[in-house]
Amino acid sequence: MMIYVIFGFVAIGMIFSFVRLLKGPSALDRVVSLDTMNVIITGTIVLLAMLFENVLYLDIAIVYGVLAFLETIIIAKYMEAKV
Amino acid sequence: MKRIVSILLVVVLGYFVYTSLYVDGFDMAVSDNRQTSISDAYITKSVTSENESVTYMESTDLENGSANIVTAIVTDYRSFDTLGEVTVLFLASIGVSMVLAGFTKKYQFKMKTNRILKTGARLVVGLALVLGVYMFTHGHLSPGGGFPGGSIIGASILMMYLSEENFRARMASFKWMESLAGTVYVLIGIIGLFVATYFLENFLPTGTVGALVSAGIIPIVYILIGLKVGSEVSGIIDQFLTEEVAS
Amino acid sequence: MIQIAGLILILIGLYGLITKRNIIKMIIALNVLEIGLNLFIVSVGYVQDGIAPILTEVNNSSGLIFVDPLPQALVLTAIVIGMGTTALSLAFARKIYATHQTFDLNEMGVEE
Amino acid sequence: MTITMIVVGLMALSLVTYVVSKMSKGLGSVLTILGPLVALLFFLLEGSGIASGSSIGILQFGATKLGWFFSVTMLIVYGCVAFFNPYWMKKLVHPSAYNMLYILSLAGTIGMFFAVDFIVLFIFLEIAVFASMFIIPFGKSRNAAVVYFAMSTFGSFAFLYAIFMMYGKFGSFDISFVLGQLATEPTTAIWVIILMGIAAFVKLGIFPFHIWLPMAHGNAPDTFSPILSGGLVKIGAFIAIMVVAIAPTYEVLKNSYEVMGLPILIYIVLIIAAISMVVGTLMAIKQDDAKKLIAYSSVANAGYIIVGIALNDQLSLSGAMMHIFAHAIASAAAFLSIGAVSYRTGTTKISELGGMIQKMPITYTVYLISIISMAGIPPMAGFISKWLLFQSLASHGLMFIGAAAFFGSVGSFLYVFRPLSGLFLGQLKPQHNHVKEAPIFMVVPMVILSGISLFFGVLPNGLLNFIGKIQVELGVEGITTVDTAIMGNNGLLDPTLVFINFGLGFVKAFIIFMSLSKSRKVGLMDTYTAAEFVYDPNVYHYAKSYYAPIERLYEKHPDIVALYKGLVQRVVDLGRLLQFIFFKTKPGTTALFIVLTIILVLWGEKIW
Amino acid sequence: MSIVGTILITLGALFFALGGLGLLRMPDVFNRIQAGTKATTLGAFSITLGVGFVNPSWFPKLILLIVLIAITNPIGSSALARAAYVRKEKVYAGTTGDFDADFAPEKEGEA
Amino acid sequence: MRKFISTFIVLWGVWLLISGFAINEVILGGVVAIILAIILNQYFGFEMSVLFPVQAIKFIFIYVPLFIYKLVVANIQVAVIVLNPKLPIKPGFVRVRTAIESDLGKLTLANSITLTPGTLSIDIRDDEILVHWIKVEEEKTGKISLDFEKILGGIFK
Amino acid sequence: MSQPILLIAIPLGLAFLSIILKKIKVPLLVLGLLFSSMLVFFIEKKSYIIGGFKPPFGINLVVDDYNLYFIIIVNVLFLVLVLANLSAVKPMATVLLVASAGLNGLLLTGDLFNLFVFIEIASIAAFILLTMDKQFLKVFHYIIIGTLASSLYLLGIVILYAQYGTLNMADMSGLIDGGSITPTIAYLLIFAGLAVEVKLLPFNGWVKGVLETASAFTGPLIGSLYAGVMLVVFGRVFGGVLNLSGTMVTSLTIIGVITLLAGEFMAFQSKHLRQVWLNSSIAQSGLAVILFLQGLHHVAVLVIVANIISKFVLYLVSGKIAAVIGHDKIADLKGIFMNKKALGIAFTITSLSLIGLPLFFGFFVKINILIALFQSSNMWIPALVLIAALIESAYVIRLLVTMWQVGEEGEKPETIEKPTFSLKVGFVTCAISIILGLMLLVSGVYPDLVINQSVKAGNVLSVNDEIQVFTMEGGLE
Ligand code: NA
Ligand code: NA
Repeated sequence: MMIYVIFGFVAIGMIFSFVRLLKGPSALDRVVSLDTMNVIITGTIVLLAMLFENVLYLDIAIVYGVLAFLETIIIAKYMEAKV
Repeated sequence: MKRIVSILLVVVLGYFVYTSLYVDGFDMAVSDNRQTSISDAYITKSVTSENESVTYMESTDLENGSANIVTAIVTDYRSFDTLGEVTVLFLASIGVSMVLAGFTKKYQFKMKTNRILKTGARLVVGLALVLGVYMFTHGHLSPGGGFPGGSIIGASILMMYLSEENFRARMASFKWMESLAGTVYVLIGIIGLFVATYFLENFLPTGTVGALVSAGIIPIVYILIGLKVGSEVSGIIDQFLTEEVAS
Repeated sequence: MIQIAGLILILIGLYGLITKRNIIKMIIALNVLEIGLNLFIVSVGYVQDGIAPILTEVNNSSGLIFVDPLPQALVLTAIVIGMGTTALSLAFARKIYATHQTFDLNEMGVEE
Repeated sequence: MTITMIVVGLMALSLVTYVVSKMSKGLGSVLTILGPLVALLFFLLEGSGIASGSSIGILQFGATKLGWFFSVTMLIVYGCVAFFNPYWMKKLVHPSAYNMLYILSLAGTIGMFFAVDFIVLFIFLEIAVFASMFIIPFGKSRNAAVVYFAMSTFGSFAFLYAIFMMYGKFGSFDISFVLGQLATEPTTAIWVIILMGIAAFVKLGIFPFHIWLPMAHGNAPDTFSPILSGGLVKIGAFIAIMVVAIAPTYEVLKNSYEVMGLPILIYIVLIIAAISMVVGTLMAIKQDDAKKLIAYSSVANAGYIIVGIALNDQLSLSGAMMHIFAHAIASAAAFLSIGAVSYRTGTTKISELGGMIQKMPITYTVYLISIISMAGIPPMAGFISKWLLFQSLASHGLMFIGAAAFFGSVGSFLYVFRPLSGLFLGQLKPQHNHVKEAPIFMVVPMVILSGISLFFGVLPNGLLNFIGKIQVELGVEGITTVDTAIMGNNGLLDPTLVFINFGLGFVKAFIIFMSLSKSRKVGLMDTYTAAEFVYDPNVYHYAKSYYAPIERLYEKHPDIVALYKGLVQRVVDLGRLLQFIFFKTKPGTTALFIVLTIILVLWGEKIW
Repeated sequence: MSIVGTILITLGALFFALGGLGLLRMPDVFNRIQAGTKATTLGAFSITLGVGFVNPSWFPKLILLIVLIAITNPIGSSALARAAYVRKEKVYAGTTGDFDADFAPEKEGEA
Repeated sequence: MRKFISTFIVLWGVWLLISGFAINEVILGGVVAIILAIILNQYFGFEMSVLFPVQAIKFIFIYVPLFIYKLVVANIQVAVIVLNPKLPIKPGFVRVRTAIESDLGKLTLANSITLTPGTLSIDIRDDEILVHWIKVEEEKTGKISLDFEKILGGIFK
Repeated sequence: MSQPILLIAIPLGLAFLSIILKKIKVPLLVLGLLFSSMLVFFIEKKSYIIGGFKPPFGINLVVDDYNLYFIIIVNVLFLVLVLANLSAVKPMATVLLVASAGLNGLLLTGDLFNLFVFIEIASIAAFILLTMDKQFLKVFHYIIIGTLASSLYLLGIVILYAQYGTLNMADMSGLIDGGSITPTIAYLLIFAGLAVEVKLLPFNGWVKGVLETASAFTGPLIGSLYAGVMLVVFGRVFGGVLNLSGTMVTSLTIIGVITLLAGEFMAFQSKHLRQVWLNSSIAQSGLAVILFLQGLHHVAVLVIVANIISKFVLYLVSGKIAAVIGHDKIADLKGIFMNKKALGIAFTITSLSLIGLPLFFGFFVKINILIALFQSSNMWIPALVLIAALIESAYVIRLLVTMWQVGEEGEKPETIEKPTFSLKVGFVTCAISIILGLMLLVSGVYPDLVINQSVKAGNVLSVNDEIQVFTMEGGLE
């Protein structure tokens, strides 16, 4: 039961972010929403690890976290350079 | 107009593909027959012998001692594919450096360093490097392996480039690593051919499934791949972050 | 479901390839297509109630129902190969940009 | 000596010739004389019963009288023409290659005439074609070779397709076996006949496949035009005989619709042959280049040959074969004489020449004899063959064809007279004052050929008797001769008698000419018009626009060449279009094509 | 123990939802970064911690993950905010202070 | 050398957190950490004093709880704003001075600012931090970082 | 140790090594290729297991009558090509080693997915090698389409995997022949993927840009060796593994026929030497594909062999000409062979073989194509094949006449000055061209060995006892 509530919240967060991704209006707004979504996804992977009782998902979450960070700063750098 | 036509075409194609895959008798959902096929033998590690069942941290001296079955396939059952895959990346890195041969000056973003980022990135780089090495040394036990591990190493190099204006990776040492890792991979294959019977044969004892030291040559191969991929990705990144110098 | 999503991504990629005249966008379209393809491949290995094909302390026996590991291995290879081609094509794109000062084929005076 | 040895020997000789020519052009060109002459010697010594020899792999030959006849004709032409080769060594761009290809084309023709299996026949046919094709651009035109080869290949491929249709039905390439079976498969047979007929037409230069002939013959090196016209086009006649006489064509066509008592297909062939005669004649009349003129005359003469073969009866077939021989010899000689003039003057254009009779009387005589033979005037061999053909036409009541043939004969007077008067008679041009008679080794073969024309015009029966035997071999009643006379349908022809009559008349005329010789020769530069000195007398050279009034009658004739050019242009356009569509693209377009193709194929799957 | 876990996880998920909402509602990019980053970071912490309570043996890895998030998320947000600042992105009408040349990140060659 | 050792310790620690503390892993992690530390030594600027354990304890037991507390408060604040239909905000850019000199210290401070009530660090320049504030209260500008500054000043220099 | 895996492993190992042993790159390359070219003569025909896992569980290499001769031809020609361009290969030594491994992998592998990997290796190597010609935009087209193609191929085999649970060719073939639902779409996707590589219309938009500017090095490599290998692969997949039937055969054959005809039409109007050969290559690919689809594998093999050798010489010579003259516009190449006759003769022999004249190998190819087509009761295809051959004959002869003769139309050559420039082409190139030309000549007079081998090769894909071929020795067998 609880799991539905949890995933319901996660889904709401995800959907709202996604709406922002679609709406923009500026490119940076979309990037911000991507960044937010990445955090949500990282959290979701952790949730899945618990759900599937598989510690290996945490490795994935860590790697995802690192890569998401990289993505964010690359885009930020790019945006910054492209005034 | 062109867009509408294109959309129409793609939709028609989609429709045809959909019907031939899911409607006209040929059913992509049929997955049961697969379990009786190749993969089944991979999972039970009974390609060369008949294993009833394999148990974590119990079964020993299997044909393939990797707890991660995907890794078993990638670096053992179909290790030849992986050698090819490594070669593709190798080629790509050579290709990038040849195409961008005139691009030698470091690319500078117009902005000065972000100090928050600069300091933060160092922390993350250290973490990421450990993570990368962890991944390719544990490929036979956990998800990941040489490719993601190597990519993370490459990613940390990228992070250094992004955060520090004066950073240049030492490409020469990366070249050495890349070259040696590749050569050793091939050599391991050939050793298999000569010492044992087949190319890329897993000629080391495979130990106990799930142990850190197990699975014969698999972790070795994955370490090689990790180093190779890491150095290649780094090389590619280095190439991309340089700009053309008028000669 | 994932299969259909994969197919749709492939189609979107195709659409992009057909309509885009900017070489970076073409590379992106190709990548979308490849992502769709990879999704499709992974989905082919899906098995009802299957678990990730890794033996752990919890899932400790090969007698359990695993998803098909082979497509995952194939996807790994496909991803890396795709990464290689993408890197190479981006390098080409940069080189082309250096010569033509644009990424757009129409602006390069390429004969239609 | 066996046929196999001769054929293989000639092929080997062609290589040897190349090597020798590389060391000494002269020695190589002598080999081109010796090769055909030695081969001819063997054929004559062994007679038509020459042994075929053991086979080498698929190379298997069978001795036939028909093959012997064609081979000997060919060897006479090749042997005589070869005497010119040494003189041309310096003029040719690739002399060694010329010598090699000369022998190779000969080997090709001989091999083809004796082949027992279609593939071997085809192999040698193609060898003859491509060997000769490479010689043509050594002359004046590069395009001629391409046109020749393309048309010839068109014919060859039609032939090849026919061969394989038969192979598909009967599972064999054996000529006599396969052709013997044809009657059992009438549908296939008709296709085979049509396709092989096209091949014959193309090789022989029958309308509308004649356009390559003036181009190739007219532009080939002067030493090779005689080979093309005298020798190689006769390959077409050989194929035609194969279609009509060896294949059971009349049996296959016996149920078909008939016109004038002949199967419609045969009648159509006759019509086409008649058109050839007319077109060839008309075009020949308007040529300024002597070589092109003879080439067009070959088109007309091919019409006669086809008529004879198509009717396939006692008189017509013997007439056709006689004509093959007579025309081969005569046109070779005619081309040689023009070649000799060209050797001395460097041109073959009638309007650039004139008065050559004064400088090259023997050459003139050779030319005269040849054109008399080609025009079918007694007492030359060409007369015999035409007489036989007219006899056959008359007996079939084919008046329309007969009329065409008659037109051709009359027209031939016009076209042979043009070079005669323009080139040999008329005023000598000042720049040709120093010209001498052709060298002796060029004169000898020309005289030999003329002698042959004359000899078989006077005493044809030795040859006709042999032709009769060939006819029997082909399953047609043989031509019959009585002493020196030939049996026709409505009477006897005694060529010897005719010759004596003509001879007497000629003597009379000569005496009159000599006794009444009061005319004064006027130099070309000694010309005034309206009391004004003509500074460019060439304009008023009477060989210029020789037949202008007649030509004006068909000035705006439809041009078949334009049709072909149009066809080629369509191929080019289509190629360009395709290239434009598929290659002037961006990656996106290619992707679009890929998607489209997949859709179409899948759609096809759904529909069927 | 797992009750604590569940509560933490639920709260975390709730923060995710709030973060999304903030992202959606906030009027300009700086405020969106504020709302989105903070809420989701806390959400991720909360969930990770909650999972740790459910599976105590996973704690080492989870701590690592938390540290990672704690370092990377604010840095990422800062980087994005800096980009927005440099680009002089549109700001909410009532924003005080401005794109201060004095504090604009230096251009190359200026420093 | 000090740089090297501190790098090595951090890397080894990270490894052990990921892999667990089995003997094999400890050994392998040690080897990996040594190699990586050698490689990274030249790039890694931070170093630790001999008092590292003390610093670490301070950091964990004083800084972290404060940080978590502030974080929770911050989020509740944001939640309140977001859930309020009127969206009561008064954003602005302000500058915050800091006395902390070490890069790592500044980073931690900036990160803390970002994750705490209503503020977002944009950039650091010398001794100033540029901050975006969601609800500007002029008089409190100086206090934004005060608590953290104190603690972090005790840990970093 | 006649292990075919060494044909892949040794070049790969050397390629990796050559990165650090920069100074001896070229010796390493030559050494590796020399080793391969010698090894090929000692390889036994059988299936070779990799990693100790018997197929279908592991990847295996297959050496059989179908690919053995191609392995020999390709490896030897590869070495020859490198020797002929030794001065140009230095920067590409590493990539060439990989390309050699890639081509061998394509020929050897018995696994569909492994084939995908080798397609990628070979294509990427090709992309990089083509940068030698500095046509980045055109190669980019090739990259995009090539990658799309391999993706389609991959999608196809994944669908087949979903259906049959195997990736091994022999295993797959057995299961398909065992009768099951035919996944049409998979076949079509695989076809589309390979069609790009074998240059079928309309999948071949990349070809022109890449090959019309190809050098004496990239031309033979891409236009001859790559093209040949890709066709061999096509035959392996469509002749040996998949079992096409019905409408699909017709549809795909139509594509082949269109390719054949369109290729010849385009070649006919081409004004540049290399453009002619690339269009001709397209046509020949169409022909080979038609034959494979019609199940006439043995003649398809003949077509491929003839095409590899003739295109090798033609691209080599054309590339050298373009390098010396600076362009390859046919109209400006009048009499170019007059001062380089040996090269001209080799070129001529090769061209004549290409258009199937007797005395040259191409003739027997043509005759056997017709025999095979008529034996399978085809009427239209041979007619179209002959039409294509007719067009081909016309442009090839036109080309040869131009290149041997000086002077304008209507001029007598003897009066024209011979060209004074000399076609400076190295001895090695001449020697190679002549040797290959002689091979075409010898096998044109005695083709039996090659033809009998091709029958054996065809029988590997699908056994057909009814095959009749025309050879010099035996006539019809
Ligand atoms: Na791909
Ligand atoms: Na099969």
